[in-house]
Amino acid sequence: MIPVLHLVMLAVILGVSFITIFLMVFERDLLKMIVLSAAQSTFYAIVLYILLVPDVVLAYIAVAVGIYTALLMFAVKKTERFEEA
Amino acid sequence: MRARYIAVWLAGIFIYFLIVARITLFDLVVAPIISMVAALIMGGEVVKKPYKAFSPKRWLYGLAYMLYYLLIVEPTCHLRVASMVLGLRDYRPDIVEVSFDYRTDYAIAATANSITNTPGTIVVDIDPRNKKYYVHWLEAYTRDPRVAREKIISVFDKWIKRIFED
Amino acid sequence: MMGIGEVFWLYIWLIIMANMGLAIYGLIMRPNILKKIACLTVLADTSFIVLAFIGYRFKYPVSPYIMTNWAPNNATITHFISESVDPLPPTLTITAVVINLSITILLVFLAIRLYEVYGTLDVKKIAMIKKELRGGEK
Amino acid sequence: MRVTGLIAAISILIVLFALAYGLVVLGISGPPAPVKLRLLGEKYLYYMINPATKYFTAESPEGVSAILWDYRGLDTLYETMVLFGAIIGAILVYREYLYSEPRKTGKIYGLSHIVRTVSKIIIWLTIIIAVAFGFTGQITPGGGFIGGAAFAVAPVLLVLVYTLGYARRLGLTHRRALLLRASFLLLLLLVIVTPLIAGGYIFQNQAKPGSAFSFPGRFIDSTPLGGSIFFLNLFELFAVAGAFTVAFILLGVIASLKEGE
Repeated sequence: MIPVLHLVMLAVILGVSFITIFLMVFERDLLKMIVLSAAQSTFYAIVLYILLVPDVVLAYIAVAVGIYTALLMFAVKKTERFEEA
Repeated sequence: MRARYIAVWLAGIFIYFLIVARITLFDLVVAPIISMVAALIMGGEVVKKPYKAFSPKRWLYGLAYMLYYLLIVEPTCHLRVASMVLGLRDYRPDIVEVSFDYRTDYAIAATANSITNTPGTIVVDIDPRNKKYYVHWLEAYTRDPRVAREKIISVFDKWIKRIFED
Repeated sequence: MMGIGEVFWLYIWLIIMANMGLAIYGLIMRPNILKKIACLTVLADTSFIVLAFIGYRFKYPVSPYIMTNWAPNNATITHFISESVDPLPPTLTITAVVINLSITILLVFLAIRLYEVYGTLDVKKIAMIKKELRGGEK
Repeated sequence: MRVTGLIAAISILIVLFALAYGLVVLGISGPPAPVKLRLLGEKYLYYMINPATKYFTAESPEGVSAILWDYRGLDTLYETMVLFGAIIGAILVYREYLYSEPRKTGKIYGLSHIVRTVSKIIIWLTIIIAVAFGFTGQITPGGGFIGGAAFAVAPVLLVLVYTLGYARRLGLTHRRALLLRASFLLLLLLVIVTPLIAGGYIFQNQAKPGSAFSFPGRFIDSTPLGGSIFFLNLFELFAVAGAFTVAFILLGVIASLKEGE
């Protein structure tokens, strides 16, 4: 038997994460970019949870959602906010 | 001074068992050590008056406040905002000053979070020295801090005082 | 012909590859160094997802790699193996997550230093400033 | 310039899609998620807590911890070295600020009163959960690296929500964090070398042929300890936490030094 429900959830969440990464890469305001990056990390954490790797989820949520966001926000505060593209 | 650390330590042990949801001898040995690490770092800051943390009356008031808040206060506020959205009710959004008279940090934070969590009111900023919240309010027909206080936080006031204040 | 499960796998795999492609695009083409760092973390995270996919099993009763029976015998172990996912990819991933964090800290500190030196984080502007400096020396 | 970017994007996407198509449809290396386990993973799962195979067991019901600190222990040791190399590199970039005294300003920076009150509890809970990950890494998801990464949230919150002065008031200085990191790394090395002193092999956990030495595999009530896995997880937790605390204290130092300029 195939767990189709899990696959549907995976497909939807990965699709949303694709949109988030797309917006993130082409965003000029770096603060918005960081918020989008945190959203992408949340979706990825859900994907990792569905794929049954609890250790990685525990480490990943703390690092990617918490610390990367704080670190990059700090760096934006110390440097410049807008990217000239 | 020492009692603060012990209070935080005991609370930490309780939280450890809440997380792991399992009681074996291993956990009974390990939990005090884990809780001790956290208490040594944050123990002096989390509680200021340890005897207050161990009064069952305050816990019961906290539980009752949670039920009252979730079952009565929040649904009525939701209904009010929903009627505003549907055009059945007038609204006048503005930022007003609301005075408070709490002394403990937790009472201030709990009231601010209660105000923010109900739809229609959001605490935008706080001035702890002059004891004032700056609240974005959808029905700001008055600008008097005392009247606003009567309208906004009198619902939570007596509960919060019983839970966190003397 | 492919069943519904295979179609889903194909779709999921393609999206992962597209995410990787976007991250590589941002890493190469966007000028700001902080955006490059963020794209690098996205690339690494996508590779973690790929690793988790490699370890996953495409069958129904599937469980994580943690044995709940602490005094197992041969039968329970065989049953556990028949359901469990592969523990090796997450093992590789965990150290990668933490090392990625430390390397990102290093990169952010270097980026702040770079801003102090050049006054900008745009690599094109930095290249221009460097070219001017070199021309001035000659 | 724009055309170059477009070409680069299209070529990257074409390469990746070709890779994906080849992997999934043509079956170059089989489907991405197989139904059967690979042989190596199956062997690890079979041996990790198996009383029947005395010389191969790791006495840890958690597969990741067993592989991380027993079967592939040396890999993990070198990965730990990479981690500390990166952290030391980050510290070296701003080393001169770390040892300078912070400027004393009367004004208190940091976020608002409410955020600070709530963050107190959050930091406390974070520390409990992170240390619990380290202590119970051999029976539930968690372990040294995970606990260390979770612990690192606490100094981040301390430095960004409060200020560095508050962290110093709590006794979190960079000297103490460095001491913590160094001493727990030494303890980690001690655990690795202990079997060698007792006449066994380096990185030995349970008894092997030719060496009867083994770390305690079970607690008194037969909760699995995983032998050296328990100690290595624990020491790794505090070493990683100390390293990240130094890095984020340095972050706070940079913030406080450059605030007025």
